Amino acid sequence: MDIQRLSRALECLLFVATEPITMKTLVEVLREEEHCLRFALQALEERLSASGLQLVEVAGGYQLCTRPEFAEVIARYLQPQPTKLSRAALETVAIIAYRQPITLPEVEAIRGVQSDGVVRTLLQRGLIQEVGRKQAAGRPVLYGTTPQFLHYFGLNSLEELPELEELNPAEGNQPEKSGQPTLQI
Amino acid sequence: MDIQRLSRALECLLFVATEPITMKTLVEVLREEEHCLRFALQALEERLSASGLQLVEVAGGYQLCTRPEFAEVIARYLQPQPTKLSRAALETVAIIAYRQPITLPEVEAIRGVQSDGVVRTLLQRGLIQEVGRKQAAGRPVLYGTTPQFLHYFGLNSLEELPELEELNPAEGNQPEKSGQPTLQI
Amino acid sequence: MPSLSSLTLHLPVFEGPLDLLLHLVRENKVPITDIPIALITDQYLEYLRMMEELDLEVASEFLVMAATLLEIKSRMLLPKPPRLSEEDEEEDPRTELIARLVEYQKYRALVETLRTWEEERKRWFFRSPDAPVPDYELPIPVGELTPLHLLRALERLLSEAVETPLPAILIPRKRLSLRLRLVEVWRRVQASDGLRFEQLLDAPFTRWDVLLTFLAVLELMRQGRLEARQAGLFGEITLWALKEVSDGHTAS
Repeated sequence: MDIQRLSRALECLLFVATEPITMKTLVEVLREEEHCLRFALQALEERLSASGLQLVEVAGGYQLCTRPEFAEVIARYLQPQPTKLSRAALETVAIIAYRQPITLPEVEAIRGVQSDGVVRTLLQRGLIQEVGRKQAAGRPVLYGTTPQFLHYFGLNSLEELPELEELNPAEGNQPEKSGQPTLQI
Repeated sequence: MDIQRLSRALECLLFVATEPITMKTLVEVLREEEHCLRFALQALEERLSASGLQLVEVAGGYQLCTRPEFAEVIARYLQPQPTKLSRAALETVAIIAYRQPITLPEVEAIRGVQSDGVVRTLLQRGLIQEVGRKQAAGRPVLYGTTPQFLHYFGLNSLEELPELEELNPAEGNQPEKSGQPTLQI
Repeated sequence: MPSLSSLTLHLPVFEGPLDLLLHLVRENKVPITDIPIALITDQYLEYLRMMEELDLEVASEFLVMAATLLEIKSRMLLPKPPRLSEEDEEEDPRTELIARLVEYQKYRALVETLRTWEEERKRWFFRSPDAPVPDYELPIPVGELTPLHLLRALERLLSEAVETPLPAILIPRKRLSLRLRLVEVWRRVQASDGLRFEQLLDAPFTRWDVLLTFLAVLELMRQGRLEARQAGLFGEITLWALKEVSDGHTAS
């Protein structure tokens, strides 16, 4: 398949998919070499630059989504209920993201407050999951983040989280996420 | 909004929509005159001509869908490894294949158990379909197999099903499929 | 007089004692690694007192921390015992608390980052999982269409064909020859832009007509004059005349 046609086939797959598609799946389904697919993804991205859609790498795969500039129009159509995470939830999920696998008592030791409620909320929203049991007294549950966590924050992998040491503790400054939806092909 | 930008906004709406969007809704959401929207739809259609997607007017509204030429690739993605059929499903679909067209009560008479659940599953998986109504009291639905059924079992046609007489009912042995679809003209 | 609820609004809400302590450190612009424990303890207790005044429930963690702060404060007021040796560095009673604060602060700082990402990400809209997935009838891969499919379609047609009933007066019906049928099929297909197999048959047709037409099509395909396509199993067969016929002559 030539690159242009391949980019159209890719577009179709990304259109019908409701979750990120990994490179591995693309190779299997399209039966093309990975380097060809990377060219086709690039061609697709270029073609999409004139459109309302964009190609993003998120939660370890590729996905199509709308460009942020049209968020208001779409919100008017979909009328979604924006349910933001509480500060407690953000704090807790940050600790779990960096220290996973981690138990509830360990989370509570860092936060200095009881955290079972907020952990339950995070479980319900699918941002964290049980990943095992600690080999310790009472065999407490270990928690880790889910692909949904990456998706929720628009991250492609946990490596995109800033190094904890990089943070300036005095300022609490904001690290830049490595990528705005730019593609690194 | 200029026509190009409007066409991108339209594209976003059609992308996130789960059903056809009517012109009335487009006018309300985009807050533009209908004639502008028609221009924008035209612009979108032109832009999409280079893509894997197409704009269709369906059920009184507009919708995006993939171009038919990519159907095969998409099917490969959407149905990569169909989960295996349960024994009950296999049994039921066998009865329907050999006795079609057949009604649910008739299937149940052969199996000796209630079979509405398993018939629903087979319908959902596209292995059987309604093929008519029996000229009998209550006009019960008649079921038959689909082309998807043939595809699923690697058959070219129903004639490739092994002859029922070949089966030794005492042993319940499994008949060999005729193998490669050989040509018999 | 301000209402209770408006007062409540002015009292910052803290996630826990560490959150409150970090806030006080920042407010006083003091280094986190050298907290003036007396000052911070007083302010901390003041905050708890305000919470109680507003009848807000003070979580037990806040009270435990208050006790810890008071303990550190008292230990720092005690006269230092004489050093026994150079190596015997006296432990700062604040050490453990400061370590906890530093650790907590790392994650606390991420809250704003995650909040920003959350907001950015909320502006991307993906296709919803309840977007309809089209019902696919798996198309037959190109090149897998064999004469077997044609035969199947033929069988279908044969089953539909009506046998012309014997007329009362027997008039010999002109039987078309294969040659004549072939010419007719070629003429019709050439004149069209894709013709369905059925369109080659004029109703009412007999089994003989179907067979003859089928043979004519097969022969024309063999000669490379016709191309047949089928939409799917049991689908319609469409015939095209191939534009470039190498020898150029028509089948006459």
